[in-house]
Amino acid sequence: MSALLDVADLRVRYGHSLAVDGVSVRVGAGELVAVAGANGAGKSTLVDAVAGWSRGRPAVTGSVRLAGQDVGRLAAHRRAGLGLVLVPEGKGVFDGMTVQENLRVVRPPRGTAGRPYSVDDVLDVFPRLRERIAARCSTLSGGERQMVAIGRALRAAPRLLILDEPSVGLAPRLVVEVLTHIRDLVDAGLSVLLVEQNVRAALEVADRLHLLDQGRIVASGTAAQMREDDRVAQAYLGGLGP
Amino acid sequence: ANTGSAPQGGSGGSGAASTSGPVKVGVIVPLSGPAGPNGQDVLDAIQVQADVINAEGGVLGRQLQIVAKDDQSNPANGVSAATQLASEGVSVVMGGWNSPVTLAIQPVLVRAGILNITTIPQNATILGNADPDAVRLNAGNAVGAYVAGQYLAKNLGAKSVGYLLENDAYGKDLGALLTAQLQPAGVAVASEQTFDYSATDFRVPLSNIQGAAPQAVFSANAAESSGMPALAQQYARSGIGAPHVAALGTVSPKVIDLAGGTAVDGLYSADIYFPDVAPFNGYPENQKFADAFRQKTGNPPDKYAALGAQSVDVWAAAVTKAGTLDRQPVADAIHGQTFTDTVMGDVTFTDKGQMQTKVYAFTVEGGKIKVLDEVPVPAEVWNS
Amino acid sequence: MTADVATRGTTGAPAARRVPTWARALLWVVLVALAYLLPSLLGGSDRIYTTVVLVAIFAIMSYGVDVVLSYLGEVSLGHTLFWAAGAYTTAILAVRSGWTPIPALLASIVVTVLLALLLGLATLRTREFVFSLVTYAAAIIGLTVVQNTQALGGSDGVVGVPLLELPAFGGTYVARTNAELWPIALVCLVLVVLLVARFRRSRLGTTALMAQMNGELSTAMGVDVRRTRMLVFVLSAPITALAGWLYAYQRSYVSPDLLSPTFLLFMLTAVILPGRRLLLGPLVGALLLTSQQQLASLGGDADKIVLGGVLAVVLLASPTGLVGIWHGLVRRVRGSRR
Amino acid sequence: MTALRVEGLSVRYGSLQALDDVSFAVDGGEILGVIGPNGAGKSSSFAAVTNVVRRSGRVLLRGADTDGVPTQVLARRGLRRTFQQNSFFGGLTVLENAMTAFQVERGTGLGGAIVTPWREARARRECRAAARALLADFGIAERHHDTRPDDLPYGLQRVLSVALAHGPGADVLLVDEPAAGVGGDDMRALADLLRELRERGLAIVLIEHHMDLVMEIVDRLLVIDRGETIAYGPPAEVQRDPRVLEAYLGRTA
Amino acid sequence: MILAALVNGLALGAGYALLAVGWTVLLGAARLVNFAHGQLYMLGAFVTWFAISRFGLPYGVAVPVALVVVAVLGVVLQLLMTRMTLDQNIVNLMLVTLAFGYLLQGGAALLFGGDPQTIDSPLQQQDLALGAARFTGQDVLIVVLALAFYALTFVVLGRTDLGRMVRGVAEDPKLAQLYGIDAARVYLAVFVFSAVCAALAGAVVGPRSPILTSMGFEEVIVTFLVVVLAGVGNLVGGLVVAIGLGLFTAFFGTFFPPAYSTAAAFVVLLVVLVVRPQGLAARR
Ligand SMILES: Nc1ncnc2c1ncn2[C@@H]1O[C@H](COP(=O)(O)OP(=O)(O)OP(=O)(O)O)[C@@H](O)[C@H]1O
Ligand SMILES: Nc1ncnc2c1ncn2[C@@H]1O[C@H](COP(=O)(O)OP(=O)(O)OP(=O)(O)O)[C@@H](O)[C@H]1O
Ligand SMILES: CC(C)C[C@H](N)C(=O)O
Ligand SMILES: [Mg+2]
Ligand SMILES: [Mg+2]
Repeated sequence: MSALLDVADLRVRYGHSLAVDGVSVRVGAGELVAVAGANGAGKSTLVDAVAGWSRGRPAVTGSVRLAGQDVGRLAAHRRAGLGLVLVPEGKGVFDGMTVQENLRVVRPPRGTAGRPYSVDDVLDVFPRLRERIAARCSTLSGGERQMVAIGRALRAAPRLLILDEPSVGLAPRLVVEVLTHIRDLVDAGLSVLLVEQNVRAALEVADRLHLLDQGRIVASGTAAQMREDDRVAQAYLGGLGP
Repeated sequence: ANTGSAPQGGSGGSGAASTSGPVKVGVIVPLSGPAGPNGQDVLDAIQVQADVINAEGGVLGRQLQIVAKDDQSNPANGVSAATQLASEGVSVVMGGWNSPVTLAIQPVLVRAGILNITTIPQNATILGNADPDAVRLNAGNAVGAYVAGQYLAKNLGAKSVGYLLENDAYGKDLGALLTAQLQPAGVAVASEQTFDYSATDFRVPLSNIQGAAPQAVFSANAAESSGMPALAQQYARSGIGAPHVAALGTVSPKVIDLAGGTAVDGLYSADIYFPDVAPFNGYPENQKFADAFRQKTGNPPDKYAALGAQSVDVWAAAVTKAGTLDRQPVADAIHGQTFTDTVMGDVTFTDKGQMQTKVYAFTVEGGKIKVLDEVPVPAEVWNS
Repeated sequence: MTADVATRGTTGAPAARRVPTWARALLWVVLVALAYLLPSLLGGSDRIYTTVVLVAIFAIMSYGVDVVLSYLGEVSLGHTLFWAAGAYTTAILAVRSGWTPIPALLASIVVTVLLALLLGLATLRTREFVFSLVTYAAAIIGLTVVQNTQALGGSDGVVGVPLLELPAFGGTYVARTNAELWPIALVCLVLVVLLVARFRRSRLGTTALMAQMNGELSTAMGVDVRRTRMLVFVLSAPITALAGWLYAYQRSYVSPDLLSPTFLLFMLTAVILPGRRLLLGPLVGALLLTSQQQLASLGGDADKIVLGGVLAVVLLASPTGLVGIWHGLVRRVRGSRR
Repeated sequence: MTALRVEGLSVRYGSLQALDDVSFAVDGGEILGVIGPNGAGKSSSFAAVTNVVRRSGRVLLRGADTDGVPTQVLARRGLRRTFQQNSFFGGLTVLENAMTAFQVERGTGLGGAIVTPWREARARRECRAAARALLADFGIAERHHDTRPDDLPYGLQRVLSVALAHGPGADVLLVDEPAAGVGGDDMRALADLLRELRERGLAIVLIEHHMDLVMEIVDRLLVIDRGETIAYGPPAEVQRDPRVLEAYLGRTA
Repeated sequence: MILAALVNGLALGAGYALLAVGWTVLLGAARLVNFAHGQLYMLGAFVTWFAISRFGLPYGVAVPVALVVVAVLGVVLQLLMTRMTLDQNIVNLMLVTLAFGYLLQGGAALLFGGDPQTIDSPLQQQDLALGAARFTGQDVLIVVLALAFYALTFVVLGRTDLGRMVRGVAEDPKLAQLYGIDAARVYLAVFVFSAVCAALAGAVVGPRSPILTSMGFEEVIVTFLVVVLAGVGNLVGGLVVAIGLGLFTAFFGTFFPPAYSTAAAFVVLLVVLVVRPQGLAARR
């Protein structure tokens, strides 16, 4: 099958340092692919480049295809318009707006597979937001913002949803809930590229997982295979230190 | 009193005028801004008259070379212009439009030892203060106030007057002098409105005047290419019935045209020169100049042009008489002296350096100036 | 390498190599000596002297805004107020009350500090463009008030400021010409540069930078942000006032034009053009602009175009000004060598 | 006497009661963990303790009441905090960032800088040395000293934030989710760092969602939900508390 | 006489309002500053004059021409500033626009000459009277246009997604792209809109009295007042304050020297700022 997202030989450099060094990733329709790796491995740089977005000014080479169409040259907002939706690491909402406004700004792009979420649907996923619906996001707690960010992405009726460490700042219980919910979406046909530090949690839901190190993919495989992979094991699954 | 001034000349006083080659004549007038076009007229007239003189062999056998600077009606620019002229070694500086500018450059020129012939600015303190050798051609505010006072009190018999004054050394000074005239005559100042020289919208002050309901309104606005025409026009349309008396020399034909000609019919003012009205059209020098001016610019000269030409005329004559370009002797050759057949006929200067002329009242009729009769001005007013 | 917080930072200048302190001091002395001789080396014409004196004056004027712009990160559009205050206080005291320069200078400083305190209070809690607007507002109020207050000379200004006379060994030193004014201007300039240099290395300089970059964090690290902003603002005012004091004597005449946008844009450009947060930035800026206006002037309007054009082009080309462009070039050259 | 004692702390934002009568105490050489669902009021408790927001209740720093004492003064008295989002001076290099922490206190005043430049120079040298020591202490390598914080790997950014908060030395350190977004070796390094600080006798309050980190290093655990304390005690006990399981950990944990 | 001042103040205020509406959107919604606003106003007036006096176009045609010219200019300026705006480099934005203002002023002076000019509009010739108060058709036009533009802007920003998008871009252009918003486009639209407003103000207020290329700074100042007093980005407030300011100027003159009216207005501003600065920067 031709993958929905097909990233080939992607290279991203900041000035002289090569943050992503020839990475190729494919995400099939209705597939959840996870990318894990130590801090600074290049995960965010990778997915940002896929979404054609960056806060810095990196130089990107390589090809990015969405459903066969080459989107590598398109600006971020154009890619978003095609259903390639990214929830970036860290600040992902408009602080100056209320939760409601943040969810309203997004207009579901025309002609996409995914079902556009209504504001209510989002609130069902994150009940906590109901009480804060009219609050300015600048006053939200860290976790609440994360919820708004993901909620807003769902509103955009994505074909491919990219989540950069969505569990950061979420309470353990919520991590599980969010990830399970994302899994449900995938089962309903959505494709997801998930960046996660919390490998244990990621492996719970992912179909396949790539292990990234210093900008290179050092290991890939199905969730099952990767659970066995000792590199993954010793790096992430073991508890802390002695 | 120590009237110091801008530091002048580098070591070795490179500001000194040269003793051979052409004689440099500095001119400082506004060439842009609310009176830019008028300043240009003055400059043209000076150039025209300089050419006439050069054609006749120049002064002391040397040709005249005009060096002009734009003061944009702004004292600061005036000062830097004066400083530059000084370091370019001019023998005299003439021109000027705004009193504040002249007052600002006087100390500079005094320090540099350069004679300053004030062509137009009217503030009373220009003579006999910062510059003991000052010379002025245009009738000063003392005269302007006297003429206006006569007209308002006697001819119009107004009991209350409203003022619209330029908020500077011209307008304020004139207003004060006029009040000094009117109070003894029992005329009250109902309202005094001031505005910036660059102002073009007078509706607010006008509605205030309207509120005070004076029997006559006196205005002093020297922005003759923008503010003054606008003022005349907006006054005419404001519905304030009272007669509008504009300060001496603020209503040139240009002003009337810009204000829309007949739109300002009934406006009163006074002036000291009208090119093709007797007696001026009888003076040969005036004819020569007026033709030359028409040749160069295509328009008849107005009072300001005439004064420009007159400045060159008088100075040249004085230099010839003194036989030198030095400030003091030349000044002495003007103060208290009489000059025959100049552009303005035979004229005499007071000991303070004020040129005395005839003054005529006039009104606007059918969009044209209609000269009424001469207003006799007593000698002490000229001398004050 | 030296990690001097003030000199480095967003300009991203590469670390200066270590130079012994005495060598630096010597270098400075030599530079100042050269600066002093410069005009006579350039032929010593009146024009040259006028230019260098104005460069010094305008540079000092610009250092005032520099302190606020570079270290507080706020665009003060109100410094023309301090510039005018310095000049007016001097002119009025000298002309009307015959004060001598030094007392006049002290008075100017007192006046501007008071003004700065007032304005500082009004803007204490404002940031970014609101701060700019309010400071601008203050300048406008100043303009209208000066223009319409006869006691301040109204729109005619104050005429006939006496010559600058300073007591010097026994006698008095009288600056009759710009040439004679030059040493005084130069001394003032050097003092101001020293002051700013020390400020950059002082605690105030550091805390100002911290407050600018991250107020919340600075507070958590023990910085009183408001106090810092206030102090820096108040420090900046008398610097500009000193320039006003000199200018009053140099021009022998003060008028409301001191509050005009011309000077405002000049000082901002002088700081921004070379690049913010450079010790000699404002001096270089003032040098470039003044030389153009004095020696290569194209006439009032064209000069406006030059002033505005240069600033726009440089900023659009590189947000960090000329240094930015310079570093860009250096990088190019290095790159091509590889 | 206890380094930090908090009694009946309450915070409300308009209609929202973000924190309601929360009490805890932490002593030198001790780590108090604070956990709870998102929006429970954990960060608010930090804001309240450091007088950033209006609060009611008593906060005693080494026995002294801190009521009305401005944040920056508390910081100088050794009560310091980190922020949930990475926080440093973006325009400065890493080393310069570290230096600021010392210059705030040891920097020379303007007057001093002018009249006694040599003193200033010495003070600056000392600050730089101290800054290097601090960075070394927190395991930020020399090669990073001249880079901008934003260009640091994320893990180091977190560490730098903590380092800045600690600065010239804190008695009570409030850390807000230092491990957020940190994983693997960096997480381990962070844990060691916090232990190390505890050994030095700091009183540490740690907000964290990484349960394995929390369980690993805290001495006592405070659980907040909707602004109210639902559990307070030894980690092992708290972790078994059904309400905690329900509200925070979720059955699966 | 009260009536005269009232009518006059209304005309003035409407002019201010027209001038300010663009800025309100620019600053309040998009967090963009434009210190060249006054020069765009000046150009609006001068291009109109130029079209009339050089090409003999009727006023009614000259105005649209002026709007188009300034709009194009606006496009150029904003395109030059795009990167700077996307980086939200407020300080540099202020300075660059300040520079543009200077550039435009100098350019206009060279192009149109330093002399004062008058725009003759047929409406300016129509004298109307309301009791003792005289005014012209032009004054009426200004008031009508001001109201119309505010209504328009209000609807567009308040009732449409555009408003929200603009504010989103204002806060974080980079993030906005992830919301599928073309930040650069939004900036361009807002900037051009405000430029056109300024130009329109110049074109319709210009005929009331002679125009000079040096005008513009006064106008920016008035705009500041309106925008900041109203509370940045507060449209309705903007209209109210603008009209209020007009009346203030008109009536102030009847009790105090009119010269001080601007200063007085700014004193009010300063007081407001000291009392509640947060209210000023706060967006609705
Ligand atoms: N704006 C930037 N400028 C320069 N270098 C950068 C920039 N952003 C990231 N880097 C570098 O690129 C490398 C990859 O960073 P990236 O954020 O992609 O890692 P990551 O896997 O997302 O780490 P984390 O899990 O902490 O988010 C790091 O070494 C980082 O220092
Ligand atoms: N300045 C503020 N104004 C209004 N409400 C606020 C403000 N700050 C926080 N809140 C609200 O108070 C509640 C507690 O916020 P807080 O940041 O303390 O939560 P938290 O426990 O830190 O959550 P998280 O683990 O997600 O960071 C949240 O509902 C938040 O929306
Ligand atoms: C009538 C005016 C030309 C007088 C001149 N403006 C002055 O200031 O004195
Ligand atoms: Mg990342
Ligand atoms: Mg929190």
